[in-house]
Amino acid sequence: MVMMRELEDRIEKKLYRQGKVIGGCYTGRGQEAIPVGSAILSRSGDWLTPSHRDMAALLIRGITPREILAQYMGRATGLTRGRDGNMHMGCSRRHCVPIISSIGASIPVATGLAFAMRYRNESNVVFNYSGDGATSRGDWHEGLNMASVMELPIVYLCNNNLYAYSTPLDKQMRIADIAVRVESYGMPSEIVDGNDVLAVHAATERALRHARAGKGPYFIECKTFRMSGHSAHDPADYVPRGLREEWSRKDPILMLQKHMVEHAGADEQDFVDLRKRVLEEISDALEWALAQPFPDPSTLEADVYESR
Amino acid sequence: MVMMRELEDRIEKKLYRQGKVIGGCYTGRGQEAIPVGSAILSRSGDWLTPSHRDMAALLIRGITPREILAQYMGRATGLTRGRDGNMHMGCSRRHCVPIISSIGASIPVATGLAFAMRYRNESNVVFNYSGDGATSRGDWHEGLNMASVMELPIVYLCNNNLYAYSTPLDKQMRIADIAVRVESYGMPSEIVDGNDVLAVHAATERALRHARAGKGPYFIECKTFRMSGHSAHDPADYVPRGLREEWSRKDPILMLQKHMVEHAGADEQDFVDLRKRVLEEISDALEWALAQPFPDPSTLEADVYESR
Amino acid sequence: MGETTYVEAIRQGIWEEMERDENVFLMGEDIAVYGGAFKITHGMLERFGERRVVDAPLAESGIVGAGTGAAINGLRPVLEMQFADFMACGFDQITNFAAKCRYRWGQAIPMVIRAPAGGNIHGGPFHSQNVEMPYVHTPGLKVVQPATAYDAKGLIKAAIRDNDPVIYLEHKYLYRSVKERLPSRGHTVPIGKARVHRVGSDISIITYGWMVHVASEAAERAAAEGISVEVVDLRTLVPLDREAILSTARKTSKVILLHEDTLTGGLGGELAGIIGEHAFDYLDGPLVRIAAPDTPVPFSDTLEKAFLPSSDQVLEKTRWLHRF
Amino acid sequence: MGETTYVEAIRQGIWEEMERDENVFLMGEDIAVYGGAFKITHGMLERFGERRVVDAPLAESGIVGAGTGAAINGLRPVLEMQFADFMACGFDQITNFAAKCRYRWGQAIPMVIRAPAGGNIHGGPFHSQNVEMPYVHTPGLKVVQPATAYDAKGLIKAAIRDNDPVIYLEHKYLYRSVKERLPSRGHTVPIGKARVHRVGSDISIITYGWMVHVASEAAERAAAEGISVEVVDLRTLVPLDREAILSTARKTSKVILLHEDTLTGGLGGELAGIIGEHAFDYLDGPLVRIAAPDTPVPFSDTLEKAFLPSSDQVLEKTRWLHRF
Ligand SMILES: Cc1ncc(C[n+]2csc(CCOP(=O)(O)OP(=O)(O)O)c2C)c(N)n1
Ligand SMILES: Cc1ncc(C[n+]2csc(CCOP(=O)(O)OP(=O)(O)O)c2C)c(N)n1
Ligand SMILES: [Mg+2]
Ligand SMILES: [Mg+2]
Repeated sequence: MVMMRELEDRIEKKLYRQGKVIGGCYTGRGQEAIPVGSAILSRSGDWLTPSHRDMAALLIRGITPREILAQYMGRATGLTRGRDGNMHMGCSRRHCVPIISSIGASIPVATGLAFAMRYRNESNVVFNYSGDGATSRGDWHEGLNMASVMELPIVYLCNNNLYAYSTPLDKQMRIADIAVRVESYGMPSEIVDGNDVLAVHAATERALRHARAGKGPYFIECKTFRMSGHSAHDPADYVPRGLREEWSRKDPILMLQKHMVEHAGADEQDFVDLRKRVLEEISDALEWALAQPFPDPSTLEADVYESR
Repeated sequence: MVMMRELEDRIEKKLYRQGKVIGGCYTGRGQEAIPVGSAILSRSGDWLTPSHRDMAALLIRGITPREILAQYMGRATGLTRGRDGNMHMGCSRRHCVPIISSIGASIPVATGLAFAMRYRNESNVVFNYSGDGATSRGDWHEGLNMASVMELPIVYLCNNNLYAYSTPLDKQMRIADIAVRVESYGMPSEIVDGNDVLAVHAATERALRHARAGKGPYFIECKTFRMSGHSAHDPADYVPRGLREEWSRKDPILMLQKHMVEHAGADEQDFVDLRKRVLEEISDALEWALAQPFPDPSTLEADVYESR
Repeated sequence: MGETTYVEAIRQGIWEEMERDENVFLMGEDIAVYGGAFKITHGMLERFGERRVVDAPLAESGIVGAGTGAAINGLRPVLEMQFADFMACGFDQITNFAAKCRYRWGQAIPMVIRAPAGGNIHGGPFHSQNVEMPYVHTPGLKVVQPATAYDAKGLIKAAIRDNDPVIYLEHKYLYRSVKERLPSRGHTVPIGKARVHRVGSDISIITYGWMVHVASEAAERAAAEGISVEVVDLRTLVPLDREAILSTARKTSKVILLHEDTLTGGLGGELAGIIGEHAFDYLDGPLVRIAAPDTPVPFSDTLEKAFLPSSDQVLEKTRWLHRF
Repeated sequence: MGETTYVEAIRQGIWEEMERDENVFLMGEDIAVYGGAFKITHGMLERFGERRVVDAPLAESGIVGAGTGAAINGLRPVLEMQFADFMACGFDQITNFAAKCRYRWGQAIPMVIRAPAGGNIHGGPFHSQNVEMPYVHTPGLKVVQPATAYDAKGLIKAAIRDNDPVIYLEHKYLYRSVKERLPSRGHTVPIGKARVHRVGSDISIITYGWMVHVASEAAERAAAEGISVEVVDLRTLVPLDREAILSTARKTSKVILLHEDTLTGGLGGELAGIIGEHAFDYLDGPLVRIAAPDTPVPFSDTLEKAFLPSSDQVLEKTRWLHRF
């Protein structure tokens, strides 16, 4: 969690502004509890389709800060070898599907990933991540409906962060809770505080019990808030000041720290130490990544087809 | 109603088999009560987007059997001047939008038709017709959601005839009632016996009161049954015999006749006379249509753009 | 051992691959219980069961996306679009997701999208379109369209074994109008190889799909007039067989580019670009394109006849080019 | 009276048409309160109100369908796609519904779909694509792409007044990189007319969009070497200005077809087809196509630079063709 926060901070606040990171730059600041509380429960055979705000899911799957920074900086050793950028990263070996830009497109794909699990009679599950905006897309509807009709093992983690870019919920839908939408698919669902990593964790456990038992998909709406602009260039003036302050008090990392102090006997020093370790790892990773080569233009036409 | 039944019978059972009607050939046998009970309430300023099973809606809007037969036979004087075929017919003047083949595509278009009504502050309404299969399409979801967010005047008449081509409901969705789906859009809905023209009529009146008052869209699920194959070439062996017999007893025309006998003092003779008049009109129309010219090949490239 | 129709050839090819590889499965609308709108998958539910022959809801984008996900997770989906026209509903999934996986993250997508395409069946604007070009234009996809039963079977088998997404366009009019005797042992036809359908020396007609037969008819008639026409059947549109295209152009020096698809933005232009750049010195006459006019596909018989390229048209252009 | 950027020119054009015609309205994602991802509609909500400047949910197919319905019912929608790449999500509505209404039932669809296209902005595979060809290939649609601020304004105004659906492709890299002084009285630029951007006599480069500037740079450098290059800016891709294309080909007899879009299935082929058929006798050299290679658009700087056609490449081919 802290790693995701600090890593994204570094990418957005330093590297992007220094021009070392180019192209669009999205972060999941304030939403870390969702990928952390859920992906931590994934098994090696499971597949994950993170959204552009779920970097922690990649970290949990073993994708390293080095690889991520190299990806962001378009280096040959990044996860897409410089072919794609920023959060468009994934890895076949570690079972993470990189998003494409088209919001919602990964939802029918999740259906297919789960179809293959059922085809082989596995107890594996797909973790699908998406936002509130994605629920307006036709692909969202088609993908969830097919998954429910075919009773496939998918856990949907929907981060309802109140906005799609600049568009608030009430301009996206006429309902208060996204969870209502999955009644269209006869799909069980629940709503949790997406800033409470333990709540997300508990809900995901329930969802996994359901899905791994072959009972079909399960939907979790995580109420949360985007503690940043839509992307690095967006000041998000359209967000009421009050709303921001309200949610900054619910910062998922502060909430977890509070809990650890109260129930796990942790103290300030632990967090200082942790942050120190994280920053060290990031600096090391950054040093490594900055030393990585850019892709060789001679590889320009490679990898479009198998035989080339 | 009788006109639609007999006209489609003629088209499918005679003309299609005689090869006078070419291409796909769909009928709404058994579903006539839906377009009849609803479209009868439309005003001249309203717009209709009928499905491929709603010929009666066109008849009610003043489109004549002559035009329809000429359309089916690809004549130059058909509604699409031979450019398109069968139920792909409509008319700007009479405010009927012809479907395109892509099932569900007319739903976002209905949103736009209604948007223009609201734009001009009219009390007009869009009558949108579609089937159960259409509800699996992304366009259905996007179109209904936008209409509800924008609170547009649309009455949705969904004919749930238990099948999409050969695919039964349980392979299309995990729910029993399609009406459940519109809770995703915070949209009011009701379920009616789609074979009872009076029930459809009453529900449409309620829906229109809602929509014309500016309260937004309204959804009516009409339970019905396709008393024919998907199209003329389809014997529909996949439909259980019992189901067919059960529904043939609920034939909407028989139901209405029964009602008229019991409550409107009609007798057999009235129906015989009516059918006779209808058949006469059809024969006249057919004679006319058969005498119509085919499109002149010299017009092949016309009408693609305004200036050509 | 009678002759096998084009439609039956596709069915045989799929059947054999289903037998050969447990990971091959079929998904589409009305393909299992009903056996498909054109009966290509008839009997497969009974033989392979509903695990491998899957009726999907009416959702092309969902179906293509699901196929892509299944391919990522180790299966080899063969998807049926009820009509090629409806691929438009899955366009983003096909061109942005499936097509770009290998390039972006090295993930193979061994998936086939079968789509009944083409006209001359009174299908009108939405059941007759030739949709190849947007996919030909998308790097990462392969595109094939067989003209014969032999190629129909050989190419579907090759497509199913291919490790890249393949758009397999079946011509509806050829389903039952062409047939031939097929080798008893299942054959494959390599993707990326064109075929000289008829040898000739004066003029080359480069085409594919149904038009191969229209060209042959015209060539037959031209022969009677002493004009020797070579007909090249591309079979694969991506990757194009540039050698075959250039060698026939260099051989006859007079080339007609023929397709059923509409003219503007059609494959004829691409072929003109290849030949005009790489065989320019050999050309003794203009690059003649014959295609449907730039309109939707008309429904009415008189219009559709006028719309579709005919052997009369081809013969006339052949004479003209020969005189040139 | 300073200079006006390309992005500001589009904004002015829309603004003037909104002032002129009450039936013109805007719909898209994040265009009202936020003013659009590229700020094209900045300030319009304040001026024209939320009745005419409409934020839509994240649903391209829904937006295009709604635009089509509104156009059928008497309005003149100007839709914004946040990136041209996302038009793929509305492909069926654009190519099957909007494009075919007039042909099928004589219903005009006076609708503009604005889409920021093109690369050289480190956008990667999904924010850099050149998407014109599938629409160029669809009868019933018009397609334009301005290269200058003057044309950007004149073409958006003409597109909004046009009674057919117009795909208006804005080049993201040109938004702020080109500017010029514009006439104070709002001008329009006719759809369907190309423009000779630079007069020359030895070689013609036919192109559009950002590549017009790349070609000019190459032409400038070629001039220093005594090669006189004519640069033709198509401006409209449908309907193509065949006279302009053929007359420059006949004038110089040596033609380079240049575009930023990938090679296979790109517009260069279509142009080769037109010239190879109708100006064949005038040609003194091969039809040279310069385009991006057949891959997705790479993200990394080194790859994107190598991917995009450059003035070096154009100059080199120009020299080669001149020597030919
Ligand atoms: C199909 C499509 N349309 C538009 C966009 C541009 N876009 C990128 S992110 C975004 C908002 C997404 O909102 P949401 O799904 O809630 O995710 P969030 O960014 O809030 O996490 C938009 C409109 C896109 N990426 N894809
Ligand atoms: C997008 C799309 N996919 C597939 C088809 C082929 N098709 C035509 S009608 C139909 C079934 C439609 O079912 P439903 O919406 O319930 O209407 P019904 O025919 O039952 O009245 C199908 C699959 C189509 N027309 N459009
Ligand atoms: Mg959001
Ligand atoms: Mg149905």
